[in-house]
Amino acid sequence: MLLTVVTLTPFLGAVIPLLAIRYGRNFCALATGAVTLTALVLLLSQAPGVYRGDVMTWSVPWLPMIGLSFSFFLDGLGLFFAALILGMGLLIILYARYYLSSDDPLGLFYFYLLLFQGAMVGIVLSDNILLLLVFWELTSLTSFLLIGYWSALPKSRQGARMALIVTGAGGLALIAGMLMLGHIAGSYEITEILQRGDVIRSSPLLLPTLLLILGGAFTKSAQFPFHFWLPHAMAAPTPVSAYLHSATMVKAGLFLMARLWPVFAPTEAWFLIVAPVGLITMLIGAWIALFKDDLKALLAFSTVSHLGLITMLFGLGTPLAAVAAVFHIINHATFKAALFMSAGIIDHEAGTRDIRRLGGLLTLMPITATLSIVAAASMAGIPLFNGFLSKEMMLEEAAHTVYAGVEWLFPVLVTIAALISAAYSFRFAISTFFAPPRDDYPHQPHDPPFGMWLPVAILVVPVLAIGILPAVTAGPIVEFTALAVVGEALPDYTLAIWHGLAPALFMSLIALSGGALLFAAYRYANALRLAFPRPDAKRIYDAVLSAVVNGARAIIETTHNGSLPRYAGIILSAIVAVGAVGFLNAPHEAGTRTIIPMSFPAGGAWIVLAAICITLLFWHRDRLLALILTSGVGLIVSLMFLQFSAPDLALTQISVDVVTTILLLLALNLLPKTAPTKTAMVGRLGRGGLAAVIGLGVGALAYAVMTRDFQTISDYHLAEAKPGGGGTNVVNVILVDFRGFDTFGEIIVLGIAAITIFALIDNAMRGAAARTLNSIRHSVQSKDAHPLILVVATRILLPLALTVAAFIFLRGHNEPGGGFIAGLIVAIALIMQYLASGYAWAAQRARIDSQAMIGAGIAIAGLAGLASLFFGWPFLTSTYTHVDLPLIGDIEIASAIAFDLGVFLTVVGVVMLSLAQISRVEERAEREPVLRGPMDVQLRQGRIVGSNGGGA
Amino acid sequence: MIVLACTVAVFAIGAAMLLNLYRLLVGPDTPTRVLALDTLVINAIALVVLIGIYYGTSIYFEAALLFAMVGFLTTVAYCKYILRGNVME
Amino acid sequence: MTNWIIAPAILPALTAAHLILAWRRDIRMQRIVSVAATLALVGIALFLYHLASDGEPRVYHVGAWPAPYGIVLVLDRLSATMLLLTAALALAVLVYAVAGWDARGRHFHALFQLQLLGLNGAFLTGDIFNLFVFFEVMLIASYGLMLHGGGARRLGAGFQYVAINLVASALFLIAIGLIYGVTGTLNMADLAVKVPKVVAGNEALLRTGALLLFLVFAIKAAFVPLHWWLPATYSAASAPVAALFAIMTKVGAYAIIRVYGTIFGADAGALAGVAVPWILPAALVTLLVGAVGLLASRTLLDLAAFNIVASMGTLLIAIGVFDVDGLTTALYYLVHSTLTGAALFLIVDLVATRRIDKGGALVPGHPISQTPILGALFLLTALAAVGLPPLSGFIGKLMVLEAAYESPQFRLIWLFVLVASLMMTIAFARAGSIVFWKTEGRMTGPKSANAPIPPIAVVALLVCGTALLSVFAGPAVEAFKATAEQALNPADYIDAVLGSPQNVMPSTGH
Amino acid sequence: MFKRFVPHPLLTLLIVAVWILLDGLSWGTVVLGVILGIAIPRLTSPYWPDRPHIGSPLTILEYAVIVLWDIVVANFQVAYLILFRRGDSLRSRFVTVPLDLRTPEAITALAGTITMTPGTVSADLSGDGRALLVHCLETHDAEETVATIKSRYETRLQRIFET
Amino acid sequence: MELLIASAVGLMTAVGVYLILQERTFPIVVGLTLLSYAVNVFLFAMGRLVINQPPIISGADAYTDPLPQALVLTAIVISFGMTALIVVLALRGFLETENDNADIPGEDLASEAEGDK
Amino acid sequence: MTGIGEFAIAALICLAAFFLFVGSLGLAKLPDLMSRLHGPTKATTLGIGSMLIASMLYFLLERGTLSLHELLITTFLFLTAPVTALMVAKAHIISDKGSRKALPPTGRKCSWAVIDGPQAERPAQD
Ligand code: NA
Ligand code: NA
Repeated sequence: MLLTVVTLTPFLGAVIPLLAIRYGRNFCALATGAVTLTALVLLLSQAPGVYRGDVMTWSVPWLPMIGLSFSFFLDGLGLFFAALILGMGLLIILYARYYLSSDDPLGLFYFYLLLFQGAMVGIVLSDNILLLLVFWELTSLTSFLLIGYWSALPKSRQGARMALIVTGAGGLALIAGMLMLGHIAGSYEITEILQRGDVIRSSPLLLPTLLLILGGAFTKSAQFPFHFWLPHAMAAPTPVSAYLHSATMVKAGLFLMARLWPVFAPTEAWFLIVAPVGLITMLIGAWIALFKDDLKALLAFSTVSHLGLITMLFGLGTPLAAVAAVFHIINHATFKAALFMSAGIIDHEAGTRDIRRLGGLLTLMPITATLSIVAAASMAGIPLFNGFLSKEMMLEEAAHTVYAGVEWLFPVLVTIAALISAAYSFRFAISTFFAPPRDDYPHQPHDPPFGMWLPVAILVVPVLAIGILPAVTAGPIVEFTALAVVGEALPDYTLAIWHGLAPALFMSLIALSGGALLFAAYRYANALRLAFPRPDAKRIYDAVLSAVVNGARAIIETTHNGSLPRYAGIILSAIVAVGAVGFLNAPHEAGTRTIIPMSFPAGGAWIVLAAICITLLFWHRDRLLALILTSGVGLIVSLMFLQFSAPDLALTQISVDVVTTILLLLALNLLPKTAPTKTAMVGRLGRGGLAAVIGLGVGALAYAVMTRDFQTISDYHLAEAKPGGGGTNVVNVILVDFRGFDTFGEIIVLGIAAITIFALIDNAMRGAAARTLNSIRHSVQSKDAHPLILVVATRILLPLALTVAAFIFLRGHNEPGGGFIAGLIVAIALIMQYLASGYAWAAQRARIDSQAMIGAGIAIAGLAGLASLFFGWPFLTSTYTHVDLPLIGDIEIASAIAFDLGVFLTVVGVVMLSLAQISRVEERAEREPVLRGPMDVQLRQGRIVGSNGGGA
Repeated sequence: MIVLACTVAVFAIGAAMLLNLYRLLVGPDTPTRVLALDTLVINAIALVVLIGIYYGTSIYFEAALLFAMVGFLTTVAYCKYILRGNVME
Repeated sequence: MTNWIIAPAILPALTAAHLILAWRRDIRMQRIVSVAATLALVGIALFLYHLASDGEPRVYHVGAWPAPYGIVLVLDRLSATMLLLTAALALAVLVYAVAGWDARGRHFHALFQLQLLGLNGAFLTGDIFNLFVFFEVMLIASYGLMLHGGGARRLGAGFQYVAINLVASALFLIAIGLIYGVTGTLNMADLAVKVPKVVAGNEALLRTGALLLFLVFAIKAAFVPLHWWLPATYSAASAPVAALFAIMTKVGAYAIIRVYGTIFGADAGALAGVAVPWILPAALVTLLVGAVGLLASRTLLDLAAFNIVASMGTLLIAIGVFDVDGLTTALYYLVHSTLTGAALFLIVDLVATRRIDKGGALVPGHPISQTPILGALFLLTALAAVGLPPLSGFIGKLMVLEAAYESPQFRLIWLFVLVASLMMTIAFARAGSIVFWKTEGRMTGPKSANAPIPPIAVVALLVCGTALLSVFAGPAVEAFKATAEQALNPADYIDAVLGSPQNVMPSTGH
Repeated sequence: MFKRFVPHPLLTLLIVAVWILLDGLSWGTVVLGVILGIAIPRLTSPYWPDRPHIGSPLTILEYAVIVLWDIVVANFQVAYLILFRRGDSLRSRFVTVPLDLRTPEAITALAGTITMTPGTVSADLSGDGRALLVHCLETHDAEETVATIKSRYETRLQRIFET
Repeated sequence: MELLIASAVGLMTAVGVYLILQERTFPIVVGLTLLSYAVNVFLFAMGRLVINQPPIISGADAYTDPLPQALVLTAIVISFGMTALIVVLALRGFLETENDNADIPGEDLASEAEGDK
Repeated sequence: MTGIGEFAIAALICLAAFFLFVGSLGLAKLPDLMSRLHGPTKATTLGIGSMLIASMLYFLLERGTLSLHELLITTFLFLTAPVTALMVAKAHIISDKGSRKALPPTGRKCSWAVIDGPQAERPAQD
């Protein structure tokens, strides 16, 4: 429980600075410090128990299905790191209070910082490795925010993104690795996993698992070749650099290696991979650091180098190496953080961090100088400072390390590395503090306020204390921590300054003296460096990233080029492919149903259809012709429906076609009348081929099904239509009753189509569309808009048509017909008026609100369906009854007719609304005033009244 | 006898339809095509009525009726389009 | 009691009718009625979810005709979950739209309600042709919504969207035709009974039908290479519409689970799992294309649109596994990606509308007002989308990886998933730092004082949703697991539909 | 009273007739037919302003008989021409028929008649509605054709519509 | 007969698809119309071909399968609505952009400056 | 059932078929549109007419049921055929320059409606 509290305190406390900042920066800093302090105190309260050797765990399930749980445990290692994180945190909070200028949002900074702190603590206290992953990713994220804190600076933004991407990539590898580890070990709890070391080591998946996990660790801890992100992260404010990039986050990778040390260290692969990677990192880091002129850059690469050192130690796989590693983690944390802070102070005071422009600060800012020199001495590995001790142990371990049978390899290389690090340490200290003072400082540098150098001082104390009395001061911590790492009793060792004339001593001396010489010969060394090619990781990274982005754009923008023919082509090809595979991979037998003999009219109709289709294929660019031909197709299809006993379909098809034709004609009037032939022959062949294949496929499927018998549920419909549905026209009964719900959806589709058309046209009267409309020049052929004879004819037809419609509607339930067809006939009758006398004139007389009609239609259909609920029957339950009226006699009334009425109204409304809308556009496009009269030639009681130009 | 007559008629109408098709495709001008389509519809009506007689059912008459109305409307629409462009001004 | 099953279909329909009839010209009343109706829908969905949570499918015989002759609606855990998700999303989106988007064209609210009708119908129906009908309702309403507001780009994308979906509808009919032509039935449960009995000679036809049907759903679910309509459509649609569309692709996923879990499920004999082998490869490619698209994005809208593609890829991977764990994961990811996708479209809209000169373009521009809150929301949404903790995306990712572990191609899947999330990380980091960090000049956008709160609140709410989904992953996944088990074992479903009809009339004498 | 209910008795009658044609003869249909016959004219009257008053039914009947007979004849004529004459040998031409008719309905009726009867098709109306453009498939004497049209049809139509 | 219908369906499908694959909106619309004819006939044919047995209960001994007819009816109506919509959409798009290509007018961001550098 | 009736029906059917064929033949054969118009507008109407009479007779004599739909269809056709012809003719005149030249004068101030559109009345010229 308490562990969770420790972890959650920074998270929950994170909001406090955001609120506290209102009451000033000091209060904000105090509040934030208080949060961290609370966590630290709570943690340390457990220290005695841990040092008594008992491991405390706590766990609640989170997502059992994948083994994710909120489980924490505390042992020496966890305690050590957690304390390190929180303790450092306190100092950083204090330091940042003074470091950040008053126009930096301090509250936000502390907010990010606490989130980061919580994530770090979470990593080191998690027992469940999936939970650890959560915190791991959170550190990447929060460090992204912290590095990008000064988001105005390009360097910060790029550094932040680089850090996020590199560590994020590592994090993804780690996810994979951890999941595999969990599956191998059969548990996601570290405590369990540590028990199952041998199971893991014997697994065939060991190597991939190890590599993936190391991928995570190496990226986080900036190991070669992933080391390049760390220096760029130094664009962050110095407190961030000091905290994340020297003391804590970069140690997360080391922590992971330490945590899983007992599992992996015994394996050959571990040593062969980790040790050299650490060594190389150590060398390269040191070498680059030596030539950095920016203090922070120098420290950054030095950090890389030291992380390499620790990694190598873990990689060596011996208990004593582990002890040395732990010891060096402590020491490095102290002196490096101190140095970062001093660098920050110098930057603050001298206005620059460029070694070449610094000098003589010893006299100008003595306190800072003294503290820095001590820390630098430790970094150089000079005796009496803590850096010396752990480095000594490291050299000792390396001294008798044989890699791939080569004895000298490790000893020599580590000595060189140590030598270089001595050199850059000297360079750091001497050229900053001792070199002749300069006079070009923006303002006289002097020691910063107490609060700013205090943290440095606090850090320098252990540097000396440990350096002089290691066994007393650091002894127990190192022991318990190392114990937790190794997981078994440690061999004898002593933390002492003097180990006698061990090889390490000589290596150390070589390193120091050599370092001094190298610093003295700095100019030549630099010349030597410049002689060799120096790959710039940043440039490579940028190149790769922009290549990725540009590549992605190339891919997307060439494939998603907005060409519908291509899209449709690909989709249709995919359909063909899948369909073909599906058909060919299953047994198929020809049908046995008796074929209907061909008849002459059918053959004739077929010829007509085929001829029309083929003509359409070649002449579709003459759009009016295409339309006329399509009407022909519709005619044949309707006849086909009649031929094969589907009168209702024929009626529907016939009436739908005419309305469609008129819609298309209206549209075509404004659209281009012909299309240019611009498709290449090849393209046409390709499309033709695809079309042909699809046509063949569909035809073949149709034939295959038509030629076999089958059992269908519709026998029930035939049987029940009359007794159950009260109608003899089974199709209609199905539509309004058995499957009335389909019809309900169907009329809603129509309704939506209409109101969408309405909305579409509604905004065509403004903007670009309106401009186009105005620019359209109609070459009106005839001046005769409303031919008299046509007008008169349609006037006679209207009442007849309506009568027919009424008839079709009423008989629909028993004979071919129904609400839908009736609605279309009414619409057609009205369209006739529009055609003859013009939309404007006719619309004035049609007192129908088509939108209301649609709404009413849907509502009536819906309510007709709902009515049955009141009688305890489901939606759309129909009933019918026979009433015996005087004179008229027995007539049957089916409740489904109400539903059909809804259909009727919707259809009329939809057609009328659509046509009305398009007519509005047409009107807008008209050039000359159109006669609003019913007929252009107006004859009255023997007098003729000319009426041209009579606009309404 | 009626059946025979029907058969003859079917052939005659079928032939008529093919002639219409010829006009429809050959044109030359759009009004001609429209007229051809109109005639095609008229023949279709005849065919429907004939089928009605042949099968002795009156179920198909509404189809014929509708063909008559719709054929007229379609033809007029096309002509109006040729005459005015906007068929519903 | 069971009458409530029809409510999710009837309520929106009548609301829409009422809006068209009564409040055509009164946007205020439209808003009130629409929001009220959607609230009621949420209530109904909650009730139905509660109803379904006892694990027994409930059948509603529309028109009181016995199955398989009439149309049945079936309420089980799966449909209930989808209904609830849809209703919740709809409410959020509607509140967002009411802030002004809805007034940019006519009939927004009617179309919105009818869109809900289509979705709900599709989730409830137990009849494949009725499924077609409600797909059409859903689609045509989506055309209306997508075109809402007009504009050249929207019209162009809209035409493609409509054209491609019309082709898909044609395919749908052909598939239904084949299935009916062989089995002679349309009712899903009845099909589940008859498909295993199909004689060998007809197998090829039925298999073809099944696969063509699968392709229809695949187009809806934006499987690459059938996804072409999606990026343009979604990035052209108005923000709230695009946000609502986050559920549209899921309908495809739902239909796949329903049809290939029930009709062509494990007991389907020769046709068992007919479509399953196709899912995984396509899903991987989809994920990859989505990720590449994210990297290639030039605008925030592209980002949001391709995020849908990528998330569908991940979701379909989970479906591709097609066992209980797979579907459980799929359902979790479905909910997660719906909330996230919607939130992303909305936050992107909030940002773009504030960047006066640059809009959604991913180029440096002015700093925008309310950066802290908007930035935070964008960051959180991005986290959810990319799959970083602490939101549901990370858990979803872990679940997908876990579910895939048993599959023989788990290495491939892991590679794709992890590489894709790296690419997504890069894309979102770029976008975020350009829009929120790389700014210069004066601040643009409404002062936080006079900026409407609801839109931001909606985004925050959606983000909270993903957070809750993450915190309470345990119980959520329990529910999804039960849902997946029910979906993969159609026996109960079949019994419920074909077995003792509760509210069916005696066969004659209606 | 009756006038108020049945503004257009002829149309009403026509509708009732049509209804019976459609629905067959029974009390029910008659009743329903009458209802429609009253309702539909009221609905459609706005589309047909100032409907003409029609002359005595007898004259209409006489006219109808004549026209029907002419149609039959016309068909045989045309059939002959089509079958046994080479297309280019036909002496087809346009002729102008000046009109005395005034009522649109009358003019329409005349045009229709012309089209349905021997070898003539009415093709257009003059801008002021005072002349009819007629196409003759085969004519040697245009004047005679025009004369027959006017005497045989127009006069009768005048009696029907314009007295 | 079956062969006639099947080939007719195939032919209409092929032509419809070919037209759908054109660049301009109008042929695409015509193509979609043809395609829906084809699909409707296909669906209709799934009830098998039967001559002169319309599903009108009249004491006849056999009737054709009414169910596909009902389905096709619904399909016809739906495709009618869709056609109406897409026609207007094509028209509207043309009015907006003055060209009737079925592609998407881009916002051409390519011209604008690159992202973060 | 009378042989005469049957014969009449058969004859009518054949007559109908004949006229329908001739009408379409005219459409196909005749040289220019105006001449082609004559075929369909007349022949077909009579063709349909007699077909419908045949049908009526058939149902009356063979089935003993009075089927009158045919009359309605005829009415429609006789009402619409002339108008169709007129519209086609107008369309033809407009789209074909040659025939426009060939038109006779109206004998009025104004030209034909299809060309000039509606005109105010002017005194006849003579
Ligand atoms: Na019922
Ligand atoms: Na699109």
